[in-house]
Order: sequence, then C-alpha cells, then structure tokens
Amino acid sequence: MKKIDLTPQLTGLKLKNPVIVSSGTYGFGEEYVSYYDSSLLGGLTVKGITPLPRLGNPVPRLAETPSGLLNSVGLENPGLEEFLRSYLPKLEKLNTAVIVNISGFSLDDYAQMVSSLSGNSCISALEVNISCPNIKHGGMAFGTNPHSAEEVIAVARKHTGLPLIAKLSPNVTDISEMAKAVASGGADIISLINTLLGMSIDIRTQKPVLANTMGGLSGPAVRPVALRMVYQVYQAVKLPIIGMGGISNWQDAVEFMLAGAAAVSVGTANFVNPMTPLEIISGLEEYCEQRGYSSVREIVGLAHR
Amino acid sequence: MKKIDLTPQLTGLKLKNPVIVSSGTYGFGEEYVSYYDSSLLGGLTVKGITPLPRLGNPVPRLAETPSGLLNSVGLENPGLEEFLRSYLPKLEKLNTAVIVNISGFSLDDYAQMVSSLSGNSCISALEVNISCPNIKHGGMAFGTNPHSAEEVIAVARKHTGLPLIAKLSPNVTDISEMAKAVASGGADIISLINTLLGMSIDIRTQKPVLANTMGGLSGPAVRPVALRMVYQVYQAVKLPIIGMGGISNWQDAVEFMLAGAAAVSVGTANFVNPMTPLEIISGLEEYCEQRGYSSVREIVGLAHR
Amino acid sequence: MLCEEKVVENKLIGHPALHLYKLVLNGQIAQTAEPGQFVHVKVGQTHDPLLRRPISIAGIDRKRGEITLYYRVAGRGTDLLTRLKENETLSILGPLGTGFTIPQKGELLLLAGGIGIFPLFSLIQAVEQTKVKIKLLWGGENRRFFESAGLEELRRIALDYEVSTLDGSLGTEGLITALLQDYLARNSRTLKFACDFQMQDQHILRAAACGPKGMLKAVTSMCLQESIPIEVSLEERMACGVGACLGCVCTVRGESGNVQRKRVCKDGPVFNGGEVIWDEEN
Amino acid sequence: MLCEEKVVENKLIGHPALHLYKLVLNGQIAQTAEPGQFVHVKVGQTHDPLLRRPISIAGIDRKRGEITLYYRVAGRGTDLLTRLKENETLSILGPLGTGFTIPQKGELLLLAGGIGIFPLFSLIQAVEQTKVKIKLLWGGENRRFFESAGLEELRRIALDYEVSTLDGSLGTEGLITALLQDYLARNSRTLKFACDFQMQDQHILRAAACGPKGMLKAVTSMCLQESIPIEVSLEERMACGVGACLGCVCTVRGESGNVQRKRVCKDGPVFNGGEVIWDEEN
Ligand SMILES: Cc1cc2nc3c(=O)[nH]c(=O)nc-3n(C[C@H](O)[C@H](O)[C@H](O)COP(=O)(O)OP(=O)(O)OC[C@H]3O[C@@H](n4cnc5c(N)ncnc54)[C@H](O)[C@@H]3O)c2cc1C
Ligand SMILES: Cc1cc2nc3c(=O)[nH]c(=O)nc-3n(C[C@H](O)[C@H](O)[C@H](O)COP(=O)(O)OP(=O)(O)OC[C@H]3O[C@@H](n4cnc5c(N)ncnc54)[C@H](O)[C@@H]3O)c2cc1C
Ligand SMILES: Cc1cc2nc3c(=O)[nH]c(=O)nc-3n(C[C@H](O)[C@H](O)[C@H](O)COP(=O)(O)O)c2cc1C
Ligand SMILES: Cc1cc2nc3c(=O)[nH]c(=O)nc-3n(C[C@H](O)[C@H](O)[C@H](O)COP(=O)(O)O)c2cc1C
Ligand code: FES
Ligand code: FES
Repeated sequence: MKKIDLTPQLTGLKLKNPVIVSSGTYGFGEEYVSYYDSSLLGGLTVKGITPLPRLGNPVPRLAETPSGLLNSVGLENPGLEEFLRSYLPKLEKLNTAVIVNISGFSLDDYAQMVSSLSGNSCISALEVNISCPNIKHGGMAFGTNPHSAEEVIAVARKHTGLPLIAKLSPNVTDISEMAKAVASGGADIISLINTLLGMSIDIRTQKPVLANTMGGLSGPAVRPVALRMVYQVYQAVKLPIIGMGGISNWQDAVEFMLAGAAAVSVGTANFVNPMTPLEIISGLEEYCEQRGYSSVREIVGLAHR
Repeated sequence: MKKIDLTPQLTGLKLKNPVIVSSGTYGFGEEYVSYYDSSLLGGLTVKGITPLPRLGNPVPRLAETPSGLLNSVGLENPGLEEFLRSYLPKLEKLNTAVIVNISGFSLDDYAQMVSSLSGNSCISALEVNISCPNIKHGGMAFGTNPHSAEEVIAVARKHTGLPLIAKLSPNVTDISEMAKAVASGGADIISLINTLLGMSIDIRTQKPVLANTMGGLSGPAVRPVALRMVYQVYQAVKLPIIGMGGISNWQDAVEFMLAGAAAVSVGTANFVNPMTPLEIISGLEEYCEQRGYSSVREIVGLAHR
Repeated sequence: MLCEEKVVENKLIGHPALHLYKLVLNGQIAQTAEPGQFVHVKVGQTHDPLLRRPISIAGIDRKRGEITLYYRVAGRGTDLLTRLKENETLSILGPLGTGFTIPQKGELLLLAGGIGIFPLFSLIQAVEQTKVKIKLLWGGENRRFFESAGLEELRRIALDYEVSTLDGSLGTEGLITALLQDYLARNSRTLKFACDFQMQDQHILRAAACGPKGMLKAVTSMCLQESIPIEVSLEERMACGVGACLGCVCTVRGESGNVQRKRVCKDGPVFNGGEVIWDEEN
Repeated sequence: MLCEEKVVENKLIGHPALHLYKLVLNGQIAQTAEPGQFVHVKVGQTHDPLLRRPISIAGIDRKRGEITLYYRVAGRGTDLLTRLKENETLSILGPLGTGFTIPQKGELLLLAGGIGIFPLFSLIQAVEQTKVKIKLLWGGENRRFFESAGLEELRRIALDYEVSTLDGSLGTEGLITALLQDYLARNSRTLKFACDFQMQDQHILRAAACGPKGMLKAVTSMCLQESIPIEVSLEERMACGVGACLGCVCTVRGESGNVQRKRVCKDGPVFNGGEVIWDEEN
C-alpha cells in the first residue's frame, strides 16, 4: 500500500489527518479513550465553553427522529476557568490537536474567552460557535445575521493568534453570505454545519418532547443540507472548510471532501459507532489509494468540476 | 363509535377532513385512483402549474438520502392552458376538493394564472408556490425574501376570490417573518413546508447525483424542521396552517395538528405507502375519539398550552 | 395493487461474488402481471431506506400464483432484501408499468446486456406459448456471469441463443453489438425480403432489448437502420413507481416531432426504441 | 467495549399482551459486567432508528460468558429487537455506567416498581453469594404482570418478597409505597436500634430501588426519613451512553450543597438517593 498523505490543508491548523470529532459529541475527550487511542484522530473539538459555568437545559434533552437526533443540551459546561484548570491539562495528554469551541452572550464574552485561551500552547485552534440553537440569547442570534457574525469574528480575531474557526449555523437563508461575513471578519477556517432547529411533540402528553421545546437536529437526516452548504460555501469563499453534519462513514466523508471540505468532523455518529472516526480515516486512505491520489488534498472540491 | 367532526377550520376552504395530498407527489390525481377512492381525501393538490409548459430538469431527478428524498423535477408540467383543457375536467370527476398549485417567474405570471384559474367552479383553492428550489429564477427567490413574498401574494389576491394558500419555503432564517409577510399580502391560509435545499454526491463519478446539482429534500428526515416551523408560524400569525413535511402516519399528523396545523398534507409518504392518507384519516378519528374530542379542530395548537 | 406477498423462496444463485438472488413470491400479483412489468418492493421496515425498489418481473406462474424476481445486490436496499426469509411477507406495489408487446407471429430478436436478461425471462416464457421464433443475443462479462445468471435454464428450454463475453471466456469475445452486427449481416437478405413484403407479417422480425443505456442506444440504432422495430426496457431512479412524482422520466420525440417527457414507471419501462432521445441535455 | 455478541436466546416471556422478552447474549460483556450496569444496543441495521437503546444487565454468567437482558417492547427500537434470531449477532456497547453497591453485610431492602425489577435481578444474583439478607418489595399492575415478569424464578430461589398490585389480584392492593410503609412500621424498632448502633454494621439496612421516577422519589424520602441509605437506578433518554453528549443528565445536590448535573449513563444509572434533586425546574 502506497503511503497517502493524509494531512489536510487548513490555514494554520496542522492535523495528522482530516478527521475531527465534533463539539458536544465527544465530551472533553475522556469518554472514548477506552475505545481507541485518541492520538489517532486528526483533532478533537471539546464541548462548547462559556465564560461562566452553565447547568444547561432541563431534561428531556434528547429526542430521536427519523435518521436524526434532536438535542437541547443548552451548553452545559464547567465554565472557562474550570475548563482551563481541570480539563485542559488532561486534554493535553491525549496527544491530538485540541480545538476549543466557545460560545458567548456578548462581544465581550468572546473577547475574554479568546484572550484567556490563547495563551495555551496545547490548544491548536479556537472554534467560535455563533450557531448554537439551544440558548436564548447570543448563540444562534449571532450566527443568523451576517453583520453580527462578522463582528464576533473580528473581535475574536483581534484577541488571538491561534487559527480561528467560525462555525456557521444552517438556519439561514443564505449560507454564502454568512461565509463571506466571517471571512471578512478574519476567520481562518469555516466549519459547518451546526444543528438545524427542529422539534418533536409527544402525542400522548401533547407537549414538546424536549423540555426546552425546540432543539438542534443532527445526524444522517441533515446530511444533504450540510453537504449542499459546504458546496455553496466552497464556491463563495476561499477559506478552507471543515465539513460536518450527518457524516457516518467514509463514503459520507468523501462526499463532503468532494463538495469542498478540507477536513471533516464526526458528531452524532460517534454515539452509534464510536469507531466511526477511525473507520473514516482508513476509508479515506483506501479511496485515495485506489484512485491513485497521493494526498487527500487532491479530492477536495472535485465535485465542482 | 362516536362520530367525530373531521372538517378542518380553513378560511373559505371547505374540506371533508383535514388530510390533503401534496403538490408534486400525486400527479394530476389519476395515478392513485386504482388504489382507493380519491373522494375520501380531504383534498388533492395538483402538480405545480406554470404559465407555459415545462419539460423540467434532466434526469437523474431523484436521490434517496437517510429517511429522505431529494428531487429536482423542476416543475415539469403541461402549462396552464393544457391543464385547463385536459386535466381539470378529469380532476372534477374525482369528487374531492382540488387545490391548484401555481408557480411563476414574474408577478405577471402569477396574476395571469390566478385570473385564468379563478373562473373554475371545480377549483377549491389556489396554492401559490413561492418556494420551489428547483428552478433558477422565480420559485424560491420569491419565497426567501419577505417583501417579494408579500408582493406575489398581494398580486394573486387582487385577481381571485378563491381561498389563497401561500406555500412557504423552509430555506429561510426566520419563518415567522415570512408568514407575517404573506399574511399582510392577503393570504387566507399558509402551507408549509416546501422542500429543504440539499444535495448528494456520487463518490464513484465524483459528481452530484442530481443532474441539476441541488434538489429539494422531503420525507421523514425533514419532519422535525417542518414541525418546528408550523409551531413558530402558529405563534406568529392568526391564519390557519396546512402542515406538511415528512408526515408518514397518523401519529405524525397529530404532532403537526398539536403544533398548530389545521390540516395536514401528505407528500413523499404516498410513494412508500399509497394508503397513508386514508390511514391518517382513520387514525385522527380514533385519536379524537379515545380522548373525548368531538372535532379534530379541538386538537389544533394544543402543544402551545 | 398494494399487497403483502408471501416469500416462497429467496436464495443466492450462482457464484457468491456476483450477489445474484432469486426471489419467488406468492400472492395476487401473478394474476395480472405481464412480461416487462415490474414490482415496487418495500425493502425495510423503517424510514431508512425510505423508498421502494423497482424489480422486474422475471417469471409469472398464474396457476401457482407466483412471480419470480431476480436481483443483484447493488446497495443497501437490495442487501436488506437478502435477509428476507421463507414465509415472511413482503410489501409489494404492482404489477407496474407498461411491458413488452407479445408478438404472435414472426420472429423475436432478444437483446440482453448483463442482468438486463431478467425482464426478458418473462417475455421468453410468454412468447414460448406462441409460434414466434426467438433468437437471443446476450452480452456479459465472463463465463462465470452466464453460469450464475440463468444460462442453464435457457439451455434446458433449448432456446436459440448466442453470447458474448468481455474476456472471451464464453461465446464470442466482445460486446453484444458485435453479436448483433454479425447476426444482422448474416440475415440481411432475409431481412431485406421481409421488409419489402411487410404485409406478410409472419416474417416480421421484431426486437426487444434490456441492458445498460449505452447498449440500448447502440442496438436501437443498429436495428432501426435495418428497419427492425425494437422495444427497449429503460431504467431510471424511481420514487413513486406509479407515475405521480415525475421523478423517472425519459425524453422522447412525439409523433409530431416535438420533444416530450415520458415516465419510465408508467408509460414504460418498455418504450419504442425509435422514440427515445438518448442524449438529452436540457 | 464495543462488541458483537451472539444471540443465545431471544423469546417472549409471560403473557403476550405484556410484550416482555428475554434476551441472552454470549460474548465479552459478561466478564466485566456488574449489577446495575447496562448495555447500549444497536437495534437496527440502518440510520433509522438511529440511536442505540439502553437495556439493563439483568443476569451475569461469567462462566458461560452470558448476560441476560429483559426488555419490554416500548416502541420501534425494542420492536426491531424482537426479530433477532438465535445465532445472529448484536452490536453492543458495554458494560456501561456505575452500578449498585454490593453490600457484604447486613440487610438489603430491594424496591422495584414494575419492570424496574429487571436490573435488580442481577443485584439479587450477586447478593445471594454473600451473607446479606434480602427483602424485596415489588409493586406492579396485576397478577398477570408478576407471573410474566419473573415471579416464579424468585419463588424458586426462595427469595423473601412481598408484592402489591393496583387491582389486588396478587399480594396487597395498592402501591409499593404502602408495602414500604408497612415494612418500615413493622421494623421501626429494629431499625431504630440498628441506627443507633451504626458501627455494628452487620445490622445495617440499605435499600436499592428501581422503577418510575415518581416511585423512586417517594421511596427515597421514606427511606431517608428512617435513615436507611438508598441507591436508586434512574432512567433518562440517552444518545451516547458513555458520558460524552450530556443528553441524559439528572440534577443532584453536591457535597457543598451546590446544584450540579450528573450523567445518568456514566455517573449513574445508580445514584445515592439522597443526592438526587427530583423536581428540577431550571
Ligand atoms: C424498472 C426497473 C426494473 C429493474 N429490475 C431489476 C431487476 O430485475 N433486478 C435487479 O437486480 N435490478 C433491477 N433494477 C435495478 C434496481 O432497482 C436497483 O439495483 C436497486 O433499486 C438498487 O437499490 P439499492 O438500495 O440496493 O442500491 P442503492 O445504491 O443503495 O440505492 C440508492 C437509490 O438509488 C436507486 N437506484 C440505484 N440504482 C438504481 C438503478 N439501476 N435503477 C433504478 N434505481 C436505482 C435506488 O432505488 C435507491 O433509491 C430495476 C430498476 C428499474 C428502474
Ligand atoms: C439505564 C437504562 C436501563 C434500561 N433498562 C431497561 C431494561 O432492562 N428493560 C427494558 O425493557 N427497558 C429498559 N430501559 C428503557 C428502554 O431503554 C426503553 O424502553 C427503550 O429505549 C425504548 O426504545 P423504543 O425504540 O422501543 O421506543 P421509542 O419510543 O421508539 O424510543 C424513542 C426514543 O426514546 C428513547 N426512550 C423511550 N423510552 C425511554 C426510556 N424509558 N428510557 C430511556 N429512553 C427511552 C429511546 O431510547 C429512543 O431514543 C432502560 C433505560 C435506561 C436509560
Ligand atoms: C448532543 C450534542 C451537543 C452539541 N453541542 C455543541 C456545542 O457545544 N457546540 C457546538 O458548536 N456544536 C455542538 N453540537 C453540534 C455538533 O458539533 C455538530 O455541528 C452537529 O451535531 C452536526 O454534526 P453531526 O450530524 O455529525 O452530529 C452538538 C451536537 C450534539 C448532537
Ligand atoms: C417529487 C416531488 C415534487 C414536488 N413538486 C412540487 C410542486 O410542484 N409544487 C410544490 O409546491 N411543491 C412540490 N413538492 C413539495 C411537496 O409538495 C411538499 O411540500 C414537500 O415534499 C414536503 O412534504 P413531504 O415531506 O410530505 O413530501 C414536491 C415534492 C416532491 C417530493
Ligand atoms: S417514479 Fe414517480 S413518476 Fe415514475
Ligand atoms: S447519554 Fe450521552 S452523556 Fe449520557
């Protein structure tokens, strides 16, 4: 077997391979260590951090839908300070690229978090979540208006030299416009998609299944929407893309890369089959080999020919 | 069994029961006549009509996705004139409420079609499709901007006394805003959702599966998004709602009615099980009976309590 | 018709690597099924996979109330089908579509590409009841394929056939078009004659073809050049299977020369080869 | 651990209308499974249903390498499970979660509501190996339920139990809380005594409960009032089952009195009853 160069082209963010695990689906990296060696991953995105600790939303926080999952976790997290103290040191030992996902409720929040996190050599990139549908203020509101999206990214940019990933919400009319906005805000990389806003109702109780009424839809159900948005963003801006949304196997990953993703991220699929990221890595390798590519970079965007 | 009043409350549109079949999934009403008596349906929405005949998009027009279907039919239809001459007379004989779905490429198109169709006593309502994702101009463009949506509906309103249904696109940031726009344009009823824009790539050929690159996603995969939008529109405007998007059985239909739909429409599920609409009708009846409701109208919007 | 048919048999046939299965169903469909029609099969119990899968009716036994389907595992849907066990039931929509014309006189030239043979099996079955003479030209990959896909059976009924393989491991080496060219060359005098006296329709030669699109296009033009009327069975991705969604169209030239769409599931899958516009770009 | 376990047995037990099944699996899980833990089961082959389903480990046989699960058909996922046949394999994630404390001395009071008995079976199995005395109070709907859900087995091993039914068709009429009240009243002197001399821990009475949330809340407060430490096994909708998604949390009061979330799948499903905040609204 020829050795395939698996390293993706992601401005400033160096990864062993193009397979990342998504924020909120991998805890702080401890839960899957007994299943495989995390250092095999391209990178690991931690659960979204906010300046202060959050209890998140009440339960039920989950509802299964056809080929999809609704969640309304609501950014439960230990807060910035505790994250830096207790979680980051453990993450460092995993020997994989650590991407910290951050959410705020004001521009100041983002500025503060970006500054505090930037000092840490074990953080490979910051992913600015302007797209969480599960919190009342901030979150998705930033991510559905191009002006505020640009502003958030610009503020973050001012406070860090780390690679800056802007994570986009799919709940918008025009994803290209959002991509352009965060590009001019100074993002290095764009990741998409976060979850689609959805809901489910229990016909017995006649109430929404989720305690928070609405939640974010992820999983294979959203894949066609995610793929379309990656395809559109690839045409709209020059920034590298981390594609996600329903990726469950290497074939899905190839689809996203052909659509224009330089790397892919696995979320919900971890819950179904924890080995998914590793299976994707070897699947990508084999796909490249069988087709005579020497680097995964060669397949990025090929569907646009 | 107590007799349940199945007639929905839909401004001006009188239906036997609240179960309609969706535009584009039921041809012109001929294909399913050998499966059951169409007069049992609440209503039948015909394939989208345009002023002139259209060949639609090239094949492949279909791609299956997890719990979903992408289509890019592209409004293939015989055109207004031929519809009136050859199809409408046959539809009249089916003895069910006929809803004509119309799409145009300019305001004049809509005006012209609405006027020509309004003279026909066998048409129960007009559904204005401002949300088709499968054509380059018009179509969804009207449906993603509140101002043009309002304008289209206002023009249609001027030319007809028939109940006017505005069919909304889910590919927007704020569905409530769109609902308010068509309400002020003069719509009597709002139907939603049309399909979500999506795509799929063939990793063998490395090209989009659909000849038209992108298509509209329908089926169970989109149900959580559709349900959420019905819920939001119910809170935003007073108009009655026809809910659709992934409805596949009576339980799904109940969910939509609890969310605020006065009636429901079945699309993709017809392809899987042609008997779905009838199964929904009897399921709704039984649900009402077992819970002591005397009319289906009583369950509309209950999830908002 | 929407019905639950009972599985009489569902088994791998031929070489395992080819993943070919035979599925025999008992129920209502057999009573009205015609050669060239298909059934639309619900392959799973849940929303994924969502759509039914179209499979041609390859055998019809009205007496027993049985139809036979042959399928190749092509993806998730057909893979799920293989798990179906005897005596379980399967949800079927059918028989669907417009099948082949069954000639009552003359000669029928059958042209099959690979597993395009499957729908032709039922046509052979029907034509065997008539006085029509059948000639089959069948192209495939290699000997293993033919031995797996039913050649034995054709030998058993002593059908007049010729095969071609890509690797020459059986019959002529090459494509079916080579077989057809040969056949047409050998028969051109007879054909010419039949053509000139078309009223004597006992001599009429008709063709029926099923296989990949490229092959159908090629054989159609070859047949039409010799004025042999040809019917082709097309495939297209389907959702409804009954003509309601317009997902599965092909493009044809109407009688007045105008370009039209027809639905493969309802107006076809069998079309007059002459009307099909093969290279539609629009 | 992620593994494919082999199905030894998968059959309906008891009255068909109750849809209770026993599933025995052979593989790796049995070696490390502990009472109160659960497995996360892939119920289908496709994306729908998407998520695994959590099922408690009700029996552990390390020698044979077998675990036993009992499940009630509650919806689509568990319905798919019933189709699983002997010798087929099932994808299992497990053993997961933190189980019951296995007491080595004193007395163990088991409190089961309905099918909440299932996880207690493995606890009973483990405690039977010790000198600990077991008393089971079990509430259910009616006689039919108990006869279907394993009462025979408990009789066979001569377990000390009392049951209550809603309709009085077996045992005491009423809820399990009535049984518990009775029990506590009868034992209050002994309990008082044991309590005062807690250091003599051979007399210690502990409780372990599993059942609907309302019942758990009630029995917890009753036990705590009598200073009986109680462990409760909670249920919550789960996605990952391993603590990664934060979907399945419960709310607890931490040692310093602060409100916290814990993950039912990882930190539980068994919690100290005293720490659980039952009526969280936040
Ligand atoms: C009229 C007709 C008759 C057919 N008869 C036979 C037959 O007798 N035996 C047989 O083995 N196959 C037959 N096919 C092809 C068969 O329908 C496909 O192989 C099958 O649908 C593939 O489904 P899958 O889930 O295994 O593959 P997947 O690749 O998972 O299918 C994904 C989607 O693509 C569609 N699709 C994929 N390939 C085809 C195709 N070639 N044609 C139509 N849709 C496709 C599927 O229906 C599904 O919607 C026929 C097709 C048509 C249209
Ligand atoms: C730790 C734990 C142990 C369990 N042990 C057992 C057991 O030993 N035997 C048994 O019969 N059942 C047990 N359950 C409940 C069992 O998991 C559910 O009945 C099952 O998930 C229902 O799935 P379904 O697809 O049949 O129902 P559906 O209603 O179709 O499920 C839809 C969704 O809701 C979730 N869900 C529905 N009910 C529950 C529930 N009560 N708890 C958690 N999630 C639910 C499902 O996981 C799924 O995501 C346990 C649950 C938990 C959390
Ligand atoms: C349970 C859960 C929690 C999530 N939490 C976060 C989060 O904290 N921050 C964030 O940016 N995205 C979060 N997401 C979104 C995922 O990172 C990802 O964008 C989305 O789920 C789509 O990918 P998938 O379909 O592969 O899961 C969460 C998703 C799930 C399912
Ligand atoms: C094949 C197909 C064709 C469609 N054509 C139209 C159309 O012509 N006009 C329209 O307004 N909606 C059209 N739709 C959208 C449906 O009417 C419906 O809004 C959508 O499919 C969501 O419902 P469902 O998930 O139940 O299918 C079409 C949908 C499908 C699947
Ligand atoms: S598959 Fe729907 S029209 Fe042919
Ligand atoms: S189910 Fe994911 S944390 Fe418990």
